[in-house]
Amino acid sequence: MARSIVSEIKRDHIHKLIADGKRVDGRAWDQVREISIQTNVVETAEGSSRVRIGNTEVIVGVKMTVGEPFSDTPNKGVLSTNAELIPMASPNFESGPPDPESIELSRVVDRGIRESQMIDLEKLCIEPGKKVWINFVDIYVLDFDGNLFDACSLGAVAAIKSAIVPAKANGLGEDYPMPTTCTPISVTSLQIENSLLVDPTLDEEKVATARLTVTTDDNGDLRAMQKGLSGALTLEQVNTAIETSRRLGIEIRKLIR
Amino acid sequence: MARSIVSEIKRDHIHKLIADGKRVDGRAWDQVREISIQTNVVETAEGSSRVRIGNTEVIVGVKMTVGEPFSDTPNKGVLSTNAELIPMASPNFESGPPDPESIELSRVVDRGIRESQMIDLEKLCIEPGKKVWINFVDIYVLDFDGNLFDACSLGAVAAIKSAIVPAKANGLGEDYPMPTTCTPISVTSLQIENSLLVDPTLDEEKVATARLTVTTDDNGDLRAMQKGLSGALTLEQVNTAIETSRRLGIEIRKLIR
Amino acid sequence: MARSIVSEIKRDHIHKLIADGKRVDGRAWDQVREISIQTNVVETAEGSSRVRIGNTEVIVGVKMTVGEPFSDTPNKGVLSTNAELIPMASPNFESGPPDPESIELSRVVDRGIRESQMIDLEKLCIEPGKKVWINFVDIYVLDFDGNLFDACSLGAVAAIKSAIVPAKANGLGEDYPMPTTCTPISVTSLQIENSLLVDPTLDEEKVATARLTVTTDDNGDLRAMQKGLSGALTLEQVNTAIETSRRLGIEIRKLIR
Amino acid sequence: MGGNSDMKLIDENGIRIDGRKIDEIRPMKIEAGVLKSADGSAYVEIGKNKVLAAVYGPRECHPRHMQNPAKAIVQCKYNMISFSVSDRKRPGPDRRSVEISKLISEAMEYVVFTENYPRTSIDVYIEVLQANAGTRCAGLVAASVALADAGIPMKDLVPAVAVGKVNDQVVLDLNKEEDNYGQADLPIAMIPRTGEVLLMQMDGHLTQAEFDKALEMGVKACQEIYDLQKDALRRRYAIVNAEAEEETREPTEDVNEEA
Amino acid sequence: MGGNSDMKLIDENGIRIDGRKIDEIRPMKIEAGVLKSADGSAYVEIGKNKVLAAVYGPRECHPRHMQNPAKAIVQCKYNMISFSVSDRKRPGPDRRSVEISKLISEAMEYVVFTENYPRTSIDVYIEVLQANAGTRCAGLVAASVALADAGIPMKDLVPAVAVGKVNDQVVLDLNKEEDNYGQADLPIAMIPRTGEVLLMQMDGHLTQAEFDKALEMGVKACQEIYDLQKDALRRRYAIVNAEAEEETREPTEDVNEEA
Amino acid sequence: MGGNSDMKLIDENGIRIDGRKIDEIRPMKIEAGVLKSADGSAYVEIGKNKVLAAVYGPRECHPRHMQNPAKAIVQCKYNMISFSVSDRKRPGPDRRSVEISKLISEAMEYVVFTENYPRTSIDVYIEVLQANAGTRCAGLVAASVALADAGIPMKDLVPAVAVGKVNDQVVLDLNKEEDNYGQADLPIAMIPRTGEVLLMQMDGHLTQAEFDKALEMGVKACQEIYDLQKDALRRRYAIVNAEAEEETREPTEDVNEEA
Repeated sequence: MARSIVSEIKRDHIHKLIADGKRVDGRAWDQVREISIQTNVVETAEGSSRVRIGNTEVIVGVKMTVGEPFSDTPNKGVLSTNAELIPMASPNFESGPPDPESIELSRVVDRGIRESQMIDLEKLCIEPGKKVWINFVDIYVLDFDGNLFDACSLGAVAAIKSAIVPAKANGLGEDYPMPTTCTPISVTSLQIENSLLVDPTLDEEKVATARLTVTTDDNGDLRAMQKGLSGALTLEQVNTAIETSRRLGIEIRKLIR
Repeated sequence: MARSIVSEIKRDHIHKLIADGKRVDGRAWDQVREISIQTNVVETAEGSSRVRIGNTEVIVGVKMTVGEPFSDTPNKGVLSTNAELIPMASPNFESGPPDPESIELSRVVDRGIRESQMIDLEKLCIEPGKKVWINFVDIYVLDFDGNLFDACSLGAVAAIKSAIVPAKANGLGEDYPMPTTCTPISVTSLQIENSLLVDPTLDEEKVATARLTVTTDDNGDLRAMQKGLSGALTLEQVNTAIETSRRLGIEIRKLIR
Repeated sequence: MARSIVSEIKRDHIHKLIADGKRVDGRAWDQVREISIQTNVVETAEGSSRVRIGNTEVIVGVKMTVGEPFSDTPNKGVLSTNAELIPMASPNFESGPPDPESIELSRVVDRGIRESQMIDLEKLCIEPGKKVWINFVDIYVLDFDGNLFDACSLGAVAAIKSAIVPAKANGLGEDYPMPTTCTPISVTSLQIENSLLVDPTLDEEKVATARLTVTTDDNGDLRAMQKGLSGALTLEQVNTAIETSRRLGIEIRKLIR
Repeated sequence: MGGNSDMKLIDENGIRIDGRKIDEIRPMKIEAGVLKSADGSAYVEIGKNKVLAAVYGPRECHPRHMQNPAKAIVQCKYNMISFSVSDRKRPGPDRRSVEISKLISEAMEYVVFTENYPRTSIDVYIEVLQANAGTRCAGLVAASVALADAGIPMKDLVPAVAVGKVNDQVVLDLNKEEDNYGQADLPIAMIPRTGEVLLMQMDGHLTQAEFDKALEMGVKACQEIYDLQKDALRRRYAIVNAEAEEETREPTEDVNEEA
Repeated sequence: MGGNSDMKLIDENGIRIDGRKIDEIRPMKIEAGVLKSADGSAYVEIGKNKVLAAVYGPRECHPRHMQNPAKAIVQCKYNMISFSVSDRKRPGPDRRSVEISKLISEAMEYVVFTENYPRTSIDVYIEVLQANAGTRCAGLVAASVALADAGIPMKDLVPAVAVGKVNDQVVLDLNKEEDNYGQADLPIAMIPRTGEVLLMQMDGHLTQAEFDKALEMGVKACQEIYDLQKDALRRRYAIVNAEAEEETREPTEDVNEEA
Repeated sequence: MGGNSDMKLIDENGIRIDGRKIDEIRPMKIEAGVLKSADGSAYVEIGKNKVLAAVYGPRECHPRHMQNPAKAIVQCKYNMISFSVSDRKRPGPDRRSVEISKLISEAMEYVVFTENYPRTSIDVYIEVLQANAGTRCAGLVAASVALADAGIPMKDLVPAVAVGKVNDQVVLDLNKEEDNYGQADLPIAMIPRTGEVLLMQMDGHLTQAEFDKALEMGVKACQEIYDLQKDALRRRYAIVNAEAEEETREPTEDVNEEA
C-alpha cells in the first residue's frame, strides 16, 4: 500500500518532468546513458561480453558446437538466441521457465542479428546438409534498470564479434574469427504520454504507454522492428523513432571494436 | 451461489422429465441430434473433417509422415490419436497439459480405431522394420455441448476415410487413398437415475451417474467399450447400451462417405 | 494446532531422553534397528531387493539395457541411480517431480556405489565407445520411518549384488552375475542437541540439527560422505561418526550375501 | 490386442500355457495391513502380478478447490514401478496410468460412503511391483481391501477380473502371453451383492455371443475373488485384535502423536 | 525472411504468382457469431488462411493475483492447430505463439474499454485452422470482430495486414511463397479512426523509401479490411435480431442457466 | 572422481600443474557490493572460477505455505550459466545444482540470525559465470559476503574450500584437471570462530590418515579465506561511507522509492 502511494508520486513526478521536456536523471530525450562494453570475459565461451548501460548490466556468451543444419537451409550454420531474466537482476524476476517478457526479448534480439545477416551463416557450413556450426547466443541479465532490448542486443553483437570459431578443438583446421558482415544496432524509443524518449530507465518503463525498437545496419537501413505495450503510436512517432535509431546507431556502433 | 441454485433447478427439471420418459430438447431416449459431416476442410492435412452433433463441434486432421515402426510391430504403420479440449470450446476448458478427461477421451477414440483395425496398418509399411507411415490423428473440440466421445470418434473416422497418403511428396510413388477396412461407430449411452439415453447434451451429462461407450464394426461386432463415471450399471443396462449402439451405428455409418 | 502441541511434547520428550543418554525405543545410541533383506523379489528386474530397517521399507530394482557409453568413459558401463519418495510411504510425500530431498538422497546413494567402484563398470563394456551395459538402480520407498539414506543404500547394494547380467536375451552369450568389487555400507549419524545417534527413526529426524552419512568399503576406507541439515558439527563429532560407520559397517556387510 | 491368433495358446485338451483351464483364475494371494505408515494397506498377488495398495485418509483435501462440501473425494493413483515390466518404465505417470487411475477412482468413489466425510480426500496409492497382465484388476482388488483395512465404511468390496478371447475361445483372467497375442480383453469390476458393473472396458473383437459368455465367466470369477478378499480381511482383524489385546497388557512409554 | 530473391515471384506485368497485383489483398471472408458456447466468436479466411476466434468474458480473473482492481485484463491466446501447417506442429504453445499472443493481447487491451470491467478477465482464443502467411494479422482481425460479437464496448475494430518486399518490390499481404522467399515482412495493425499504429513488427531489409511506401500501402489496406469487419458485424446483428424476434414469438421450455 | 592416477599432476618437487604447492590455494579475489538492484552482492574469483552472488530480503515469503512464523527461511539458488562450462549447459536447474542449492541453503540458514525476521524469506542467488572446479565452495564464500553486504545479521562469515587427493597425495583446492583426474574430493565449509563444520561432502577414496590430513589442511585454508572475506567487506564499507558522505553534501532530486 505504502509502496503504491510512493509509486503514484513517482509516476506523477516523471509525467510532470516529461511534460516540461525533462527526464529524472537530467538526460535529453534522445540521450543514451553511459555505455561500457567488455569482451572476452568468460574463457569457457567462444565469445563473450559484459555490457552496462547505466545501471543495467548483461553478460553474453557465444558457444559453438558442430551439428546438423536445418533441412531447409542445408548450407547454413544455425543461430539460437536466448535471454534469461534471472532473479539475481531484479526483485521482480522469478526462476522458472521463460515468461512472455523474456521470450519476446529473446526473439527481438534474435531477429536483429538474424535479419541483418550479421553472422555470415553460409561461412559456418562445414559439409552441406550434414555438418554446420551451431551458435548459441545466451544472454543473462545481471542487473536490471530498464532498456533490456538495447542492452541485450548490444551485448549479443559484442559477444558475437569477439567470438573465435573453435575449429581446432573440433579437428577442423585452424581457429578463425567469427565471420560477420555488419553491426546491427537496436535503439528503443519509449512513449510516455505524448512524448518519446530513448534508453529508458526502469522507472520510465513503469509509466510507459508504448515502445518501439528499431534495428538498423551499417547503411542505416531497417533490419528489424518491434512495437510493444498496449499504447498506440502516431505515424509521426514511428518515423521519429526510426530516425533516432539510425542517428544514435552510428554513435553506438563505434563503441564496438 | 446464484449459479448453483440455477443448477439445482435445472438438475431437478432434467430428472423430472427423465422420470416421465422425456428429454429437455424433446428427443426420444435413443435419438441422436442432427449430425453434419464435412471432409477435406484443411488443405495442410492429409485428411480432415469438421463434424457437428447438435451444438457440439470438432475439427479433426490426419497428418502422415514417414518414420520408424515400433520394434514389436516392424511391418505396421503407427497410429497416434490425440484429443485437445481447447478453451475456445467451453468456459470450463483450460489451457495446459492434457487432463485425465482429455486423456481418457483420446484413448477411447484411439481404441475404437485401433481395435477395429479400421486402418490397414500393414499396408502402411514401406520397408519392414525401417520405414512406415506414421498417422497422427489430432482432434480439436471447437464447441462443446456434450457427447465428445461420439463426436470425436465420428470426426476421426471421417477424417481418416478422407485421407490421401502423401506418397509423392515423400518420393514413394503416386498418392493413394488411406487403406481402410471398416467404419467403426461409437455410441455412448448415459445413465441418469435408472434411465439410459444416447447422445447426451452437456446439461444431461452434468446430472449423469454412469456412461457406457460401445464401438461396433460393420458386422455389428464389439470392438471397444468404456464404462465411465462413478455409478454402477446393471447387466441389463449394459446389454441395452450394446444393442442401441449396434442399431444406431448402422444409421450413423451411412452418413460417412 | 493440536498436532503441533503434540509435536512440541514429543520433541521435549525426545530431547529429555537424549539428555539422559536414552532413546525412545530403548536402543543404544549406536544401535541399529532390526534389518531384514530379501533379494530377487521382482522377476522383471535383473536384480532386486526388499529391505526393512525397523519400520522403514524400500524396494530396489536393477534394470540393465545395452546402450552407448558416455564419451569421456568409452570403456565403462553406465550407472544411473534414482530414489522415489512415493506418497504410499508417508502422509508427507507427494506425487510429482523429484524434490530436493529425493534428489539429495538419490545422489548420496549413487555416490556410495559409484565412488566405491562397487560395480566393476569396465567389465560392463561390450564394445569400447559403442556398446556398454546401462544400469538403472531404481529405489522406491514403500514405508517411511526414518533413515532413508542407509535403507536405500543397503537396498541398492543388495539388489546390485543379486543382479544377473541379461547377456543371453541381448544376444551376447551366457548370463553372468553382476561384476562387483566390494560392498560399500553407509551409516548415518544424527546430531540432536549435542548428542549423536545412528539409524534414526522419523521422530528422531524431526528434532535433528545435523546429519552425517559416511560410506565405507570392505577395508574401512572412506568412499563417500554427506553432511546435511542446517546445524554445525564439531570435528570430534565428525570423527565419531566416521568411526561408528566403519564399526557398524562391518556388521551390516555380513547381512548381505 | 495383437490380434495374432497364429500362436497356439490353448491345447487340444483346453489347457492353457500356464496349465489352467479356460475358466480358471490364476493363483491369488491377498494380505491386508502390510504397511505401517499408511492408514490402510493391502498386498495382492495374482499369478505373477504383485501389487501394493495404501490408503491415507479421510484427510484434508489439497488443493482446496477440489474439496466437495457434501462429501469426500476419492483419489486413486495407479502406478507401475520402473522395474515392474520388461522394458524399464520411466518414473512418473503416463497416459495409460492416468486413464486407469481415473477409472479406479470412479469405481472406488461409488463404494465408499463419501457423504460421511465432507470436504476430505481419501487417497489410494496403487503400486504395481511386478506386472503380468491384469494389473488394473489386481489394483482394484487391492484398493478395496486397503480401504476396508483403513476402517473406511463401504457399500461392498470390489472384485475385478479380465476375461478375454484367445485362439477364438473366451478365457478367464489372461496372463501376459495371452494378453499380448490374444484377440480381445474385457476387464470388469463388480458389486458382488447387487451384480452391478462398476468398471468395464473392452478392446479387440467380440461377437455378441462371445461377449455374453465372457460376461458370465467374469461375474462368476468375481464371486471367487470376493471370497478371497473377505478372507484376507478376516485374517487381518484376527491379528489386529490379538495385537490390541497384547498392547492392553504391556503399555509402552511411546508418546504417540497420532493416538 | 529467406532473403532469397532468385525466385521469380512477380512477372513483367507486375502480377504475382497467385494472380494478384502488387497492392492487392487476398480474397477475404469474415463471419461473426460462429460458435455457440463462446460469448462471441468470428471466423476469418484470408487467402488460404482459416482462423477462428472465440471470446469469453468479462469473467472472473484467474489466478487472482493477476486481477487489476482498476480494469479488466485482456488475455489473447494465439495457437496453431497441429495440422494447420505442412509439418505437424506439436500441440501446446511454442515461443513464436507466446510472442504473438503477447502482442495481440496488448493491441486488444488498447481498444477495449477495460475500465468498465474492473477485476475481470476478457479471454480471446485464436485458433489457426489452416496457415498460409499472415496468420497473426488474420488473428487480430478475427479477435476484434469476436470481441464486438461478444458485446464488449470497444474504441474501434482493429484491421491488420502484412506488407512485404519481394523481388525488390514492396507488395501487400504476402502469401506463403512470398513470405518464404521474400526480403522483408512488416505486419501492422491500425486504429482506423485515428490512423495510429497498434502493432508493428518488421524483419528483413527495408530502406527508408521502401518503408514509407510499405506503410502507405498498409494503411490503405487496413481501411479496406475495416469495411469487411463492419460488414460482418452488420450481417451478424441482422441475424441476431431476426432470431430474437422469432424467440419472442415462440418461447421454448428450455431452462437456460446463462439467461 | 575419475580415479585415474596415471596422469602426472604433481612433479618431483611437489609442484602442481598450475605452479602451486600441495597446500596452496589458488589466487582469490573477493569484491562486495557489485550489483545495484540486489540488496547485497559479491563477486568472487578463485583461480579460473568466477562467481556472482546476490541477496534479496528479508522480504515476504512466497509461496505462503513456506513461511515460518518463528523465523526467516534462507533460500539459496546455485546455478551455472550456460557458457560457464566447456560443453554448453542447458539453462535451468539440473539435479547437481538442486543438491548444491540445498546444502548451501542449510549452511547459510545456520549463520543468519533468522529469528530476527519471522515469516520472511532471505533469497540468495549464486550464478557461476566461469567454472573450474570448486564452484560450490566459491558460491558459499560469495553468498556469505553478499549476505553481510545486505546488512543481514550473521553469526559469522562462511569460508569454504575443497581438499582432495591427486597422485596419492592430499592437496588443497583442486583445479579442474586435478578434479577430473584426482582420486578424492572433500569440500568443506567452516564456522571460523568455533571451528565447526557446516558443509562436508566427500567422494573418492581416502584412508583415515589421508582424511585427517585433508581436514587439517582445509581448516587452515578456511582461515585464510575468512581473512579475504573480511577484507572485502572492509573495503566495501569504506566505499559506502564515502558515498554516504558525498550524498549528504549533494542531494539529488531523484524520488527514491526504496529510500
